[in-house]
Amino acid sequence: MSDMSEVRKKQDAFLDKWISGEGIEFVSEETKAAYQERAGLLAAAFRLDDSIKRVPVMPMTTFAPTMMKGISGREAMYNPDAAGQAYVDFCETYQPDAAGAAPMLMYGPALETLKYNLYKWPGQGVPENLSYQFHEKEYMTADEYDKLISDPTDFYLRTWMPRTHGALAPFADMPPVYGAMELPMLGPWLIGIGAPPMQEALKALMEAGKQCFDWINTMGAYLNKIMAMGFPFYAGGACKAPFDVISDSFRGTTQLMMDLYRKPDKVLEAVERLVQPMIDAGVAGAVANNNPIVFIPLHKGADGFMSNAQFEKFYWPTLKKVMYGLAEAGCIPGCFVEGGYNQRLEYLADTSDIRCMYLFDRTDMAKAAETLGGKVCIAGGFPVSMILTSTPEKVEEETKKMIDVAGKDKGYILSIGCALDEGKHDTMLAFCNAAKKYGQY
Amino acid sequence: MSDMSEVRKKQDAFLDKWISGEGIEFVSEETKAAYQERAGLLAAAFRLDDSIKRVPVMPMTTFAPTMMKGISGREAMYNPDAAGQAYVDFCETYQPDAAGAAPMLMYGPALETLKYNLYKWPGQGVPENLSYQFHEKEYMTADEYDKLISDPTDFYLRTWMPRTHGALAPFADMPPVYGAMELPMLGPWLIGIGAPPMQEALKALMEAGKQCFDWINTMGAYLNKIMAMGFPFYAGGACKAPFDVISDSFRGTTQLMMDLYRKPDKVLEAVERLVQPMIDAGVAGAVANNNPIVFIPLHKGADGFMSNAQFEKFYWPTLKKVMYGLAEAGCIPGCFVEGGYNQRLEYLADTSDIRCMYLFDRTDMAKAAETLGGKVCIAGGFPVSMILTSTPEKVEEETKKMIDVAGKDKGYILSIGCALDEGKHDTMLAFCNAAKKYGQY
Amino acid sequence: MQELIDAIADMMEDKVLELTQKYLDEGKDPAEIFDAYQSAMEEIGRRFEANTYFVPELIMAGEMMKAGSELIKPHLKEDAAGDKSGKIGKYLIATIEGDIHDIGKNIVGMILDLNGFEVMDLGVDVPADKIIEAAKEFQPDIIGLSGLLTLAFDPMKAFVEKLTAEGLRDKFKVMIGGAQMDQQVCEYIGADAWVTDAVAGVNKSKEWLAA
Amino acid sequence: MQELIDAIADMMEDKVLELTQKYLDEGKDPAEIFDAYQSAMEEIGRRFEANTYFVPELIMAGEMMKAGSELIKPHLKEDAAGDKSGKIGKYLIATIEGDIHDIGKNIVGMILDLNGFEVMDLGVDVPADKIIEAAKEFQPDIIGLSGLLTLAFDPMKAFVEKLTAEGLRDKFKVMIGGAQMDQQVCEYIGADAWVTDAVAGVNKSKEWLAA
Repeated sequence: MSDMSEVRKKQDAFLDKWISGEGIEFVSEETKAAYQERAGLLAAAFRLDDSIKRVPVMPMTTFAPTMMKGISGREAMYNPDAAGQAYVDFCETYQPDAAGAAPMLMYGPALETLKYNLYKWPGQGVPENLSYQFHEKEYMTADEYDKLISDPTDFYLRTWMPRTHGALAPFADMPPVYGAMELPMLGPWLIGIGAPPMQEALKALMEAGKQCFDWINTMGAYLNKIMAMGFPFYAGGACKAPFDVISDSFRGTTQLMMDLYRKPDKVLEAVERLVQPMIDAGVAGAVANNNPIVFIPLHKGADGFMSNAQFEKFYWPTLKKVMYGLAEAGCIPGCFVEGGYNQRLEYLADTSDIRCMYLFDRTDMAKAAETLGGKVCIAGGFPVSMILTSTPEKVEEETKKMIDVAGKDKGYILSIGCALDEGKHDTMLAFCNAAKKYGQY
Repeated sequence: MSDMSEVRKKQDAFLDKWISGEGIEFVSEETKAAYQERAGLLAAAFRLDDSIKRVPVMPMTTFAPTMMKGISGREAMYNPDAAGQAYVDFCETYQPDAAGAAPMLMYGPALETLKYNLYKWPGQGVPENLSYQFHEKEYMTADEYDKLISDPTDFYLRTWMPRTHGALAPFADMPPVYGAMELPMLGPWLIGIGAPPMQEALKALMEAGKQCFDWINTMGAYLNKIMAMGFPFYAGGACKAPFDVISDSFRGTTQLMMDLYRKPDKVLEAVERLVQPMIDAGVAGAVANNNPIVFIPLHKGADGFMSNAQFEKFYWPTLKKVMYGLAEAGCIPGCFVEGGYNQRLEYLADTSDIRCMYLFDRTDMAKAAETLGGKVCIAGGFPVSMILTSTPEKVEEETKKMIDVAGKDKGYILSIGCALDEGKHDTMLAFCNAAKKYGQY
Repeated sequence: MQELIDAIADMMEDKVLELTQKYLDEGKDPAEIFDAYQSAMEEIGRRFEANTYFVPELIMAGEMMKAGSELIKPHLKEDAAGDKSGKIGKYLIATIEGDIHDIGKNIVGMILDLNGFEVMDLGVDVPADKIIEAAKEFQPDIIGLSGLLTLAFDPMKAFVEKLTAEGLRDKFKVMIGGAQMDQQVCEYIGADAWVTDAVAGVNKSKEWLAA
Repeated sequence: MQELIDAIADMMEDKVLELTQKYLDEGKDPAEIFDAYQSAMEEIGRRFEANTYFVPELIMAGEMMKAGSELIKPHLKEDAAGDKSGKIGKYLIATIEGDIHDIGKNIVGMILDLNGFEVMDLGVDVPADKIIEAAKEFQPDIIGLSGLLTLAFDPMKAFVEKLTAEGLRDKFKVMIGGAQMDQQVCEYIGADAWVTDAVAGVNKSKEWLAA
């Protein structure tokens, strides 16, 4: 890694650009100032800025804004206007310091076109009122590590996507693209592309792409409105820990756990291979959205999934490389540390030389503050059960406690430690208001 | 490498399957017998079979069959019926032991659809009566080695093809396919696919594929007819030496020669990286066409292009790996050794433990026979100038000499050492007949 | 048998199967061999509680148990193989209606089985009525509900309410499991206990049966 | 200057430029430095003939010569830089009509230039008439035709016929070059000589001029 102070400068430059709201057509000077204040608060937290005025509040919503308005999961995935408006309303009502982004809900018609089977979604495998859910399977066989390692894109296109996108099954028969290297080899390659099943697959891909293009053009108006109203989004890009790519949607949980014993070398080689792709994916989103925060959900490194020794060998080195790669590009790795991480906090402290954030789920926030406070920005930890099953008074009380515990080093962002697929108005309001009330430094 | 006797068994099995004519609907029992005899002759040469009856004759044609009938290069590339018929007529007239394949001429409309600029072809950059010609350029920059090395398919799709196929220029803006790993990241990736220029590019690709698919369906009738008439084709698949991929259509001749001095490590890494892709490409064709011979034109390893030390470091190791990889899949590497190889013959002798063929261009055939005779099958060496500028009598005389020099170890195939873009009827006839006349063992 | 027990506990897959085959070939008592597996599972459970072992080890243990069982079963007497007399209790498990995740439920079911419970697994996305129906039929000591997502909270609550409405609430212990379960949710749902890892669930279950 | 000559001949690109700059800074005679490059080129040619050096070295030599010239030129007097008095002959080179390949022609042109010829390069796919026109204008000692493909044979033949028809055949030596050239083709075309590598072509040309 290069000199970290230079890296931090790049990160700060990107943050400053984001804070400025450059390119956003604000409704008024007041909303522009509000945007700059909110983004500034978050940035100050990332920077562990002692002069920060208060704890930012950042509820991490997925389907909650739509569910809370009585919009079904299916409607949210099929009607971008309804979804977009719900997100706008959420911001207006609860005035968070960072907004969630409706495109996370994804667009149902495109998934239908692709005959997507990696997830089931409302009306397609799960009830219409619910949110989409992952369909765990072995989408990569044990003997395919070498394919993934030697040519990731080839593996994706000709092996993995045919399995996860029913309409793209013919891609399995696509001749390798190397065949296009010159004449006369190009001919046979093109013949493969011209075969009817391949043509149908390409047609489906084009159609799904077009559907998403139209969808984002509709959704974009609401995204712009949210920003114009003064709310920054809590992420610009997203990627994953290399280990999680393989364990989530490639080999699957059970299979990969066994691979740790049966073919550890291949696992290591594969996760190493995916470092750069993940950096590229994260930076691309951040730049495209002019928002330096790259959301990284951490999955199988949580307490209970593997030992520290395994974590140290299989999980942490490549995750760290991804984080530093993002930082070198000026991005802020925003790790959503799912599950508990009490056994891993020391590792996280290692990244104190770059700007980054760890949003915790069920980690003991007192321990997190103790280990990480003053070193890296921490966030979250507030139990989702409080929001879903408790009272406003209780929520306010618990919020105050959380701020007292986690906020003393001034690098804390108040957040619920769970992505919100559901929510309650009174408790949500209490949560957001309590942040303003008790979060002043 | 595994036990070579097992490899040779697999090669022999594939050869036997090819010889049998399985799947071919022969015109008659006589033509079936003729097919089996001709294929058997070639296979015997590959096997260095002492019981072989005569020297097979295999003129390696490209545009010659069409040119000799007064069909222009453009017509040959645009009218598959004319081209196919010309190849049928060539076989009927000259009765070679192995036929060339008209698809080598490629299909002009598909190239137009792709706005292909790697080659200029008749009516598009070269006169209509000529054949297509390569347009040498730097299609890969010096700083792109790492891209090629880390993810070859990604490099092809998003960097190289946009440069060589004008209609696919938008592929340069395709988001990396890793973005499709799951929800919600799939959304942004599909949006990129949905952008109008990308849609146009995919449409062009589909169109060109369809054009080629239709073209091969037309051409296929003639190919089948040639086989039904009793003529095996001289190759089923094709690939290249890894070094040549980079020096021909990636970096280009001049640039790569300098890379040998300026960044030799990257060159080595890159050629190593391309070994498996080349194996895959070659095997795919052989299997698809049920013909084990994989044509490999050797380019920049010829005498004069580099020293033996450079050859030993940059060229030979990976070429050898490709050849053995093909052999392990049951294929017969058929190397077209262009230019002179007098300084490299010892290296070629190293492959005597697999079935393979070396068809020479301007190599001294006496030296080739001396170094390689009884070890590997050799072919070619007959000067193209004899066919194009000499007399039938002279041709007959020279053919006899060539057979005497090269054929004594019984692993020789008579062939002109240059791909035939032009030809003369009287000398061509003399050449083919002389093989029957003087080639009997 | 200690060598076999150690091999299993230490995750040496190849050695485990090799030793198992060897002992069978030597004519050792298949039931004893099977007991060795059981002992190893207990050791693995202890290491899991001690935070030495984690999910990979649980999964590997299950795989070895499965493979070993395949080798042993042909040597066991039919009645012995089918004998339920060793079972310490009955456990009905399901992923609640609306949630289609099975990984957690599968792991818990496997560990329960390894720990001597007779387990009936209803699968995923199971409506309350179906669970109650199965409970009446199977008469489990414990009904275990799994839910990976927060959307599981209300269906679980509805299940407990239905159970109560049918006057069956006191007949069965209800345990809930999943990543987002906590005391607050447990009270909200009206369950008897909540866990976020399988071994804790097993221990709680044994504790209930011992009472 | 030997160190510089050796560095160039041994393909040490960085050292070559470093030494060149050093000598210029030290005030050494720029013409002498330039001569060192010439000497090195001769050495490289000898190694090429000896089959020690090949195309990569020819190309690298050209690159170093080009880079070195850029450094030296500003220090040479204008007349010296443009002086043609050192040229040993004039060479007109082209790839013949129908053939669009330039790599071979470019390499030969570069080597000729390095060996003291004044070279006029007409490019690729050049019709016979244009070559003759240029020859009348430029009055080369030698006309060199390049052709990579066999389709070049007939246009070259046509060129020689035209040259003859215009009564110019004896005024110019005609050399043909390219991978498929041989004596048979040379006679067919009516050229004075044929080569398949650049250095052979240069040597033949010098031989003609010496006669």
